[in-house]
Amino acid sequence: MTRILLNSRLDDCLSAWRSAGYRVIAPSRSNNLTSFDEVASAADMALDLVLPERTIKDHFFPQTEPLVRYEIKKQQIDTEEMLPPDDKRVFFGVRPCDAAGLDIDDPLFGWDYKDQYWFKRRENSVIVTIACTKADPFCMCTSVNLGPDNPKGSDIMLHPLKDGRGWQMVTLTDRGKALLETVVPMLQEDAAETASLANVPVKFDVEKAMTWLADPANFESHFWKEISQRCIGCGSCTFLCPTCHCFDIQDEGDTYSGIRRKNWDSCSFAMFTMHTSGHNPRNTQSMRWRQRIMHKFNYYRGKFGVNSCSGCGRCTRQCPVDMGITETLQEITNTAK
Amino acid sequence: MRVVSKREEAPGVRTLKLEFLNQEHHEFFRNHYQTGMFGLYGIFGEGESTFCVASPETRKDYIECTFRQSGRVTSTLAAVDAGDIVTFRGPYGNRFPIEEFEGKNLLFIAGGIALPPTRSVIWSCLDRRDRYRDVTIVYGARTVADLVYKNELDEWKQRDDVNLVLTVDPGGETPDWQDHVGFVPSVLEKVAPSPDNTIAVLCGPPIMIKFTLNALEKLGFSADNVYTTLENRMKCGIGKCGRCNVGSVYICKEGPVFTASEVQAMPQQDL
Amino acid sequence: MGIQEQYRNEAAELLSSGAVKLVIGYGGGSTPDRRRPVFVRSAEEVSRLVLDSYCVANLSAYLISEGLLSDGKNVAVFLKPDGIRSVNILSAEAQVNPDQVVILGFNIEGEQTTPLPGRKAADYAPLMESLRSSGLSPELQREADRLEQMSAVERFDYWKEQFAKCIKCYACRQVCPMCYCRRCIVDVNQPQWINTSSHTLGNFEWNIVRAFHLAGRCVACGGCDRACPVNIPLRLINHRMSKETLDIFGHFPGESADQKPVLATFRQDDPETFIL
Amino acid sequence: MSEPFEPKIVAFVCTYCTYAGADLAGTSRMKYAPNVRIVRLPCTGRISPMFILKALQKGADGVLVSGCHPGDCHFAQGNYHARRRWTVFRALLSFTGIPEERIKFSWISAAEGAKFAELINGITDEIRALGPFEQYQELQKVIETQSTY
Amino acid sequence: MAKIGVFVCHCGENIASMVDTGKLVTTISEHPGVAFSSEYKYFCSDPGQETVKKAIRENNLTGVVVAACSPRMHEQTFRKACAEAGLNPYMLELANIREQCSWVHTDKIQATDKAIEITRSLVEKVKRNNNLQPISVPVTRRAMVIGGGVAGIQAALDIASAGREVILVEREPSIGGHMAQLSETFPTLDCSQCILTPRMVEAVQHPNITVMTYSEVEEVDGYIGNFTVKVRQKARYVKMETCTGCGDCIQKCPVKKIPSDFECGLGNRTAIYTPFAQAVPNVPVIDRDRCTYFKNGKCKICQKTCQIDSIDFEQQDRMVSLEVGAIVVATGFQVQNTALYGEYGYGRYKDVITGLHFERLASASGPTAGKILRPSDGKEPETIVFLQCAGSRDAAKGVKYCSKICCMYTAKHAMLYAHKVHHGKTRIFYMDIRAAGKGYDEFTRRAIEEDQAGYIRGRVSKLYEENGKLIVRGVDTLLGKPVEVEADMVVLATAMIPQPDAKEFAKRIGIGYDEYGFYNEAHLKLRPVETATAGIYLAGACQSPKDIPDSVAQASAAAAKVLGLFSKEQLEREPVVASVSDSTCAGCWGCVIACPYNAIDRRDITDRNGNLIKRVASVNPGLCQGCGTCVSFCRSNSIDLAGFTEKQIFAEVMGL
Repeated sequence: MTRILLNSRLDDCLSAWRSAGYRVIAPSRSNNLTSFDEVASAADMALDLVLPERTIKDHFFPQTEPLVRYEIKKQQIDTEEMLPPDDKRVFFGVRPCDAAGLDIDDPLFGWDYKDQYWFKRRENSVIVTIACTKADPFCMCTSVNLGPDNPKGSDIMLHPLKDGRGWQMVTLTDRGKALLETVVPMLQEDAAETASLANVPVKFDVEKAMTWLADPANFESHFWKEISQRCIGCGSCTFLCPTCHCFDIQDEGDTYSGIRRKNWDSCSFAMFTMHTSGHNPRNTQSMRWRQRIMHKFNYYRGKFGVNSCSGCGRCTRQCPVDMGITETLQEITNTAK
Repeated sequence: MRVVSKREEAPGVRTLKLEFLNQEHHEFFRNHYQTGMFGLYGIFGEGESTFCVASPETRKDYIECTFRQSGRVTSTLAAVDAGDIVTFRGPYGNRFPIEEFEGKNLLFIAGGIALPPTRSVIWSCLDRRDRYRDVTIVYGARTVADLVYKNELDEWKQRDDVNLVLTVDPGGETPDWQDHVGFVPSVLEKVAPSPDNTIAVLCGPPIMIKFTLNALEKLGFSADNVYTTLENRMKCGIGKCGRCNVGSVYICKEGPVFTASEVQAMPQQDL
Repeated sequence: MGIQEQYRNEAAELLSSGAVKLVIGYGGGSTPDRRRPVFVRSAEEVSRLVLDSYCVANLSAYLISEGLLSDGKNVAVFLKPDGIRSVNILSAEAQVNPDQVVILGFNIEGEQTTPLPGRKAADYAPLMESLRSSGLSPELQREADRLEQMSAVERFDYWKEQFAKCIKCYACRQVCPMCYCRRCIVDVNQPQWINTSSHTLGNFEWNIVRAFHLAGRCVACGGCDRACPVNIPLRLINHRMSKETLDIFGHFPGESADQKPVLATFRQDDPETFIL
Repeated sequence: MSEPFEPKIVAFVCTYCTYAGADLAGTSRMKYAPNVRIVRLPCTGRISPMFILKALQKGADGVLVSGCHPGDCHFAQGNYHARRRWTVFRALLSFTGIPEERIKFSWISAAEGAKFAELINGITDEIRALGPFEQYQELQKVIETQSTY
Repeated sequence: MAKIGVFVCHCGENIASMVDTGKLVTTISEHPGVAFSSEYKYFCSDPGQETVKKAIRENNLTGVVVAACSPRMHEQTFRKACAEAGLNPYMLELANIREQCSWVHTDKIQATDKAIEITRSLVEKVKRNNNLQPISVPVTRRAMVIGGGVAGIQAALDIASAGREVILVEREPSIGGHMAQLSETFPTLDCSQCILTPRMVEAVQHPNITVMTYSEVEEVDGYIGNFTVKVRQKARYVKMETCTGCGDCIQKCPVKKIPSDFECGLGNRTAIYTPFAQAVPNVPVIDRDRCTYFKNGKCKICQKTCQIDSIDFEQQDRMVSLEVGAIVVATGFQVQNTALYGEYGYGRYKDVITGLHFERLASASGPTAGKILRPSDGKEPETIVFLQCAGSRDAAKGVKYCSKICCMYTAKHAMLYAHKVHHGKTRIFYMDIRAAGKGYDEFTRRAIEEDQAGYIRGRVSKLYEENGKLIVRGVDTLLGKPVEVEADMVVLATAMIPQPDAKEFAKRIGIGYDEYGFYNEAHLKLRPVETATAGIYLAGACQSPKDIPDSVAQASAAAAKVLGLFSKEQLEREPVVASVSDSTCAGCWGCVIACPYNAIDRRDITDRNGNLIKRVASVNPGLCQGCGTCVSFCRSNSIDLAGFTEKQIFAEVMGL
């Protein structure tokens, strides 16, 4: 016997969550873009997507975030820290790869100095994930040892029912349990068959690739130039990645007052590492692409024990020149001994 | 922090002496600052810029920083006067393990605007001069005008317990220049002390570091006894923003001080 | 012999004769309808080249890769008419030497891909005249018309929502052959004219300025539009700008390699009905 | 009762014609609305579209760009170049929903003090009637507030 | 940081009555960066300026804003004060709270608010001002005059007489220009040659003037004060140094039937020739294309004739490079020829001639020795029809403008004819009689009243030949009747147009021209003799149709400009000039094309070994006038304009 949430009761759940003080955020489509947005009702949700174009990361590490408001006065400078709002949030309809992305980034934002912007939001959020029953050619979670129902990062996992009436609900964390408590009356205790999971073929041998990447001899391999030749150096793969987390800090305002902001930045950009002297440690696009791959599949693991990739495939899916992690790791797998 | 004074070191290079406005921050600094660490110096409205604390850990009443005017922040910092307010975040990063240097000969090598981090170590050691043996300082710049801390160079020159070797790049000398003419690595090969029981501290632009490391190796220095600092572009200073990484190393947290052997273990192309 | 075969042969010939050092073309992509840019350096590799109606990207952007043409050697590139126009502009703006560019020209009409005669940009001069009248696809035209019908307030809201999506990944800029500046205005920070943050205001500024910088230079290849990961209809703006420069100044971007930039020139009798 | 709306207008003018025309309006003691703030530049050729965007960001409800009549430019051609830029930029602003009524262009010579005064009055009235440019100012307000994420 | 002083002037009551200056001072003194502020009745007065200077010194001010009148009024005053107090004069801004605030507003609260905003935004600007130094350009105090007509001669003589060297370049074998071709001149009817020839001789003999005839300017490089001009001295085949001008060679030259350009084809010349008897220098040239020796390799009669061995068939064109500080362009005009006029027979009828032809016929030194004889049969014409505005003011002929001199010379022609052929009849078809000028209207009146010039207002629609007569048909628009005149000769007052190579030449030397090819002055009203290119000036009909008095006047004006420039060894210029950031310039050359002054060039940046790294735009501060057109064109913000930098304007706008 498991708990079942029927499609028809979803709106009731939303109301319950809202009255319990949660904002409900789910995949939705507006202005020709699918992303996670606050929704008023189940009808606003776009749950049939393989994956929204934008990631859930936007709501934990937004593309631009005010840090400090400052005002320059004649004798002193007044500052005021701008922390994120306190409201509790339910993320409904997250895919396992996006949820895993949060989990992957936790240690980065937590090591040594704890990033309060990230963790405040993490603590106030409950992730309700829906296991995937369909995939597209770009999906590659299984290649990075995750999968269509991987619980990493999720507080509640929903398994779609075979008959399409709703979802089987599995709580994974205390936070998930607490959320479930608020909607118990809307759930049914029932035995129902869940739909079969999406078949996501394994595209590359990540272990083999990691071994190849770990070999210093390959760092200066011609491979990197070959594989990244067509890279145009935009930041779309990093900005749409659920785990990429690089940022810039900028002051913006007029001559007397303004706001210091934290903005997304990308290791793909030529300016990213440019010193003021003009020296640029990573001065070619191939070095920058290598950095991205190395960081995700070598450096990050060395520091935090996981790869910084949750297999969503957005990098390839949205690449203007059809590059991406999949191709690179496939090629590595093919060439590695 | 309030600017106490500023000094023109060389064309476009300035030193600011800063004092704490906030007792709590000063206390934190006193408790944490050790030579080699860096900070983020900022002006609201322009941003922050990273450079080392150029004053030694033996003098914690104030912070000195030296920088070249080039970007948006440093241009603004260059224009501050005594009494103006600037921000400081730090101290961040690791340190030169100077207690391990005790009882050893010290060889300091610096190029151009990279004397400031070296200077912090130099004074930290000179202020406890009795703990160390011979001290040699090799400092080079492109031209005579580009040498920074000219008054301190004079002071070191006067001291009997410091061997100061100055050099300028060929073409950078003035008619009355008495010291060496030549690039640091080649001058070093001529003047370096024996590698025995000697620690080398090396700071400079990437290209100089590369050639000087070769020279030191030739002279017989073990890579474990050569220390350097890496100064990459930084924004957060606390291991998050991702731009200072060389390989898996966050310069801002695990650096900026490394031994040459640690540097050699990093992916060389990314330096 | 199909066009793909024909051009593979020609590419092989160009490479083996040493006439070019590199052929920039299209290859198979990660799904059946995707094509990706490929770089072919030897005759043996020409089988990687694919040419069909999915080959829509404007590959001329790769001609401005740093150092590509500085050795004086020639490069062949597969180009549709829009790409040929880009080469003309890049030549006029001294970014490429047209003598170094061998054009493997082709056109796509529906499912059909046909070769275009001529191998140098100058050979395509007759083609340019016929392109002047080409406009947007019917659906984009409908959208453009819809926008023109709107009130200013509605139009502002429309673009506000579109630009709100922008994440400043600069894919539009990076994919654009006309964006060859060594330092883009958005990266200039003394002063910071364009707010770098990707909030709506900063995005508005960025997209307006980029459109302005493309006015009279956009060849309507649609690259920015396709590259945009958040689906901003950039083509509409750029098309509107092209229309303005064509209607008012008779300027058709990329018509020839000696065309003067529309905003660096003037006529004394340029219209000025809007000036009080 | 709230105060009646007074528009903020920023004018970018060339020093040789329109600035001198504005001076003439002054020396002739003509009276006009106090809503305009003049930024003096050597020539209309120097006026970059960014100036207009920044004026809007700073809360301008209207912008005036003005220089020498065609043929009268102190720098011979600056205003011809400017005119092309304006044509294009104006179309761009209009297409992105920044109303043409808020961005005005004019030729005012050093002798046209009266024209300057009339124009400022006219524009001020017109923009007062349009009301504040809330749509754009809203964008700035959003930046100044806390993150909504 | 910046320490700005703000000085609020009351201007008596002018400002203080409408702007609350006290409030302005208090408000602005709270502004970050304002280290000193005060108000005073008249800051422009001596005590006022002393206050400013004292404040600068005592407070170590880094910048000054004077909130007072228009910068057009007192910017110089306060710049000087700043300089005297040891502050760079460009660290000053004037906040115009008088002309653009107190005088034009009626509400004191609003005016005060406005004054505060104006002042604040300029405080923000001045914080970002840079120390600027006036640009010193060394001046080569030698001028070049291009064109040896009356305008060029006048300019050269004026400059030379003031003690400066002049190089006068003329492409024909002799100086003199069109004026040398004229018979008598209006309105005094004095002989053209008689007044011109002495000036020609004076020029060639003047110790400060180097006359280079048969020479053409090929290239002009450099900028004001520092031009390098390449001149091609065409081979004369006659040694200038030794030739005495005896004319024996001309006498003996076997090729005698070459239509003379100087005589408008009405007379002939030889292959070795001087264009006219009074030519200066009086040294012949060999017309290489017509000379038998050059064509067939045989002849050399002239060489054999020459007693001092001055003929040199081996001479080559010589390129000379000359350094000059200023250039006067006086390249003149040409007369549109009759072949353009379909309605007048496309130049088929020998007796349809231009005004210039008539000048030669009427000239005492001309082919007919001053007798009016018609070209076809050499008979004296009984009736002459003059057609004014033949081409001028006629868009269909591409000449929309008035050629300005035709009304006058036609009246003159009618008079000369009447004086020479007493029974002759004149009919002059005209549109308007434009006789504005000293003694001009009186002159045309005299033609009508004393010399019976028959003016008919109207245009001629057709002209054809019949029985040896030219039938001129037109309409008398005053009477509203068709007119038909039988004429023996018809003189077309054809349009005065630019030299055939005028546009090409303008491009070569870097000056602007109008749709016709007349050269553009920097400002039609205020700078009529300067071109947009600093250091290049205009004189005479190369700018627009002009008569002799106007040409001479303009030549003297141009000379005055040159002498003004030469009055100092160094030229001091406002440092408001553009400069390029090498690191970011993408080399698209848009600025090069847009610059109205051709002040931007391409510059190679090379590494230590001389290898080209990149090519960037580079502004020549000697030529840049500081308009900033390039700055706002540049997409990557790689050009900036001193005094109005991007940073300054950004701050000014953001400070509003």
